[in-house]
Amino acid sequence: MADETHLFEATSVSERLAAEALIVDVDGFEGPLDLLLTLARTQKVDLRKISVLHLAEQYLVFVERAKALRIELAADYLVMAAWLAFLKSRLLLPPDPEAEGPSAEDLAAHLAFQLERLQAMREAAASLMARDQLGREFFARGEPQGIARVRRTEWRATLLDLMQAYARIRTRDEFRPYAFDRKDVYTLEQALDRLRTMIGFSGEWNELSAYLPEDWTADPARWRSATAATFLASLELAKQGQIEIRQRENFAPIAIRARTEPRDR
Amino acid sequence: MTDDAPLFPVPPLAEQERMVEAMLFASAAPLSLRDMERRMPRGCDPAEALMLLRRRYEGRGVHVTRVGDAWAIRTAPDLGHLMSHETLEQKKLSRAAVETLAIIAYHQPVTRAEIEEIRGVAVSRGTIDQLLELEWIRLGRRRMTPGRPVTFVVTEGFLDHFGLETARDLPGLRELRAAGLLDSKPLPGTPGPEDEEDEEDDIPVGQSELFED
Amino acid sequence: MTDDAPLFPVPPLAEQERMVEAMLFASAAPLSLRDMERRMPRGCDPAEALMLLRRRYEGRGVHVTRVGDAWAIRTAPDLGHLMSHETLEQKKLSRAAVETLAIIAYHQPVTRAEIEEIRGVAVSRGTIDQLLELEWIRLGRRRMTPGRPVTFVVTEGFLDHFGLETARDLPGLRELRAAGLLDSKPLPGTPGPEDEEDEEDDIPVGQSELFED
Repeated sequence: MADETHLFEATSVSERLAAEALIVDVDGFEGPLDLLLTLARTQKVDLRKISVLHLAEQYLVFVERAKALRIELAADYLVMAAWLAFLKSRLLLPPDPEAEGPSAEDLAAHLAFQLERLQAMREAAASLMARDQLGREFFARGEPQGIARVRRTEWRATLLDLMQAYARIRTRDEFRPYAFDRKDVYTLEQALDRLRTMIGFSGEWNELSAYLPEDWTADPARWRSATAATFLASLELAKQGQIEIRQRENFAPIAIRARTEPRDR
Repeated sequence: MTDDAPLFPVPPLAEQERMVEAMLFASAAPLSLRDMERRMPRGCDPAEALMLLRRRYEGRGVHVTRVGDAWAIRTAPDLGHLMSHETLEQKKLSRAAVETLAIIAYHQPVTRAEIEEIRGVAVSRGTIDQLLELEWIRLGRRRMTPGRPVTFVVTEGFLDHFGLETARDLPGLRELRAAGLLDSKPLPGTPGPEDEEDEEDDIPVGQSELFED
Repeated sequence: MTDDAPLFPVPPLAEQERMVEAMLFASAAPLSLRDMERRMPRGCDPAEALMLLRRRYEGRGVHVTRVGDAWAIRTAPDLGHLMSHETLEQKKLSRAAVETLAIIAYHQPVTRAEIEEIRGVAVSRGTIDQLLELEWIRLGRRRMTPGRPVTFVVTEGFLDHFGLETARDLPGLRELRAAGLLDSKPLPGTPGPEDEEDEEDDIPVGQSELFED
């Protein structure tokens, strides 16, 4: 083939080296389209004005050459070679008006489009990667607050906590242990003791208020506490079956007396 | 919530600007206007505050940048050399990965078959995985064609990484489209996997649906 | 290096301010002036640039704050509420831990035995471990006394967390009382475990050792 010279009898050393690289580096091509694009570039014309016929011939030469050098070509290279051989023959023959399907020119135009599109995407990829990139030319916040801490336990203490804690320790001796002030509280135990002792002397109904200790009736707070405790004590004794409780109507005085007969169980 | 009137007086715009500033500084990831609005007192308008803030940081060491529907503060690119300490060793992407990424960005939403058609070779599983892992691409809507193939689209993280305000700002996008190089043209005579008219309609949809969720 | 004259003209101060701004923003940890100077072109004066920057951020949504010997950009304290909804799962430090931390902060360098003496109860291993893990305290120099016990000091992280520039900024007992944080006067005739005047004197001693290594 005459065209063989184009690729393999290149004039300059660098072109020859490039041509050899094509052969040696056949695995370096990402498929037939990639190879075609590389070959198309050797035409040194705008991809839009590429000669598909010429390109098909270049490709076929390449494949022949690879076979001669016993380089194993993947199946898709051979499929492409067959298709390009078909395309080449169609392009060389005058168009057959009877032929079905797309014309050879349509097929050639589509191949040219594919090459141009692949080339365009490669350039787009290159310009994308040439952009300033996050973490390379420009940077995000190095120490994000908040979001980065989401989903983990964060132990918190404020300055106020710290100062108060310190103050607490350093002034501990100024405080006495906290205890509820019982001065004005008449306990249930006291009331029970008093009631148990007094009830034995009385078989009559007596108002509950009569059982309050004398010195707990003057002060209202003490009176309330003693009344509540005594009432509770009476309920407790009633539950134990030791006394009976009576109240004639709502809010009427409550009266109690000792139970004489044991409660039937 | 039936009451529209805010319970407390709306903070003055200068105060809203401070709030937006604090939120954007605190976050490494871009924040949407909705994110900001949710965190601000009722009645605030982060969009307006944001414009003030953006102008304030013009020419400074850090900028307020738009990332899709969100906003972030990023250092000025000309000062990158000072941040060599912060530079993360980035795994070099293979040529296949870079090209696949570009094809997804410019053709989105795009199916795997279409990517292979454009590159002329099969797309290895690892390439897609790597891009998914980087969170630069994600699955888009399934294509309404036989087999309902999945599509791929680029993410907000992609825009953020490459400093793009929107996917429409991809370099040379307009020229490529004008030259018809973003059209999907099946080989004449062989019915393409999908109808060409559909494809043309799809593209603007793809651009707008990019950040829908 | 014998030549003192910078090889390139020193960038104008406004430019240096931009650099400091970008570095503080992008850094994962507070930066000292030395850190900044090392990264900037020769002849730059980060201290002056920092002061300009600090002034610029006065009243803004974020501040340039000092953290020990270093500097960082932080959210303005009054805007902390905007950030709060992102911090999930906050637990209050136990009383034992807060007290131990307070004693270390006020008395550093301090040994475990001294902490126990001041608190009046044993300090559990877990409490110390937790504070170490939080990186609020670290081991200081061993005490030159029998047994050579280790001492504890607070860290930069502690200062950072509590918004203190130095541990010296912790108010003394007298100030605590003046601020109403202590409501009772010491009972006359019962001297505290230490004299109050000592307290004030104690702190500077510890201070000098605080960031020695």
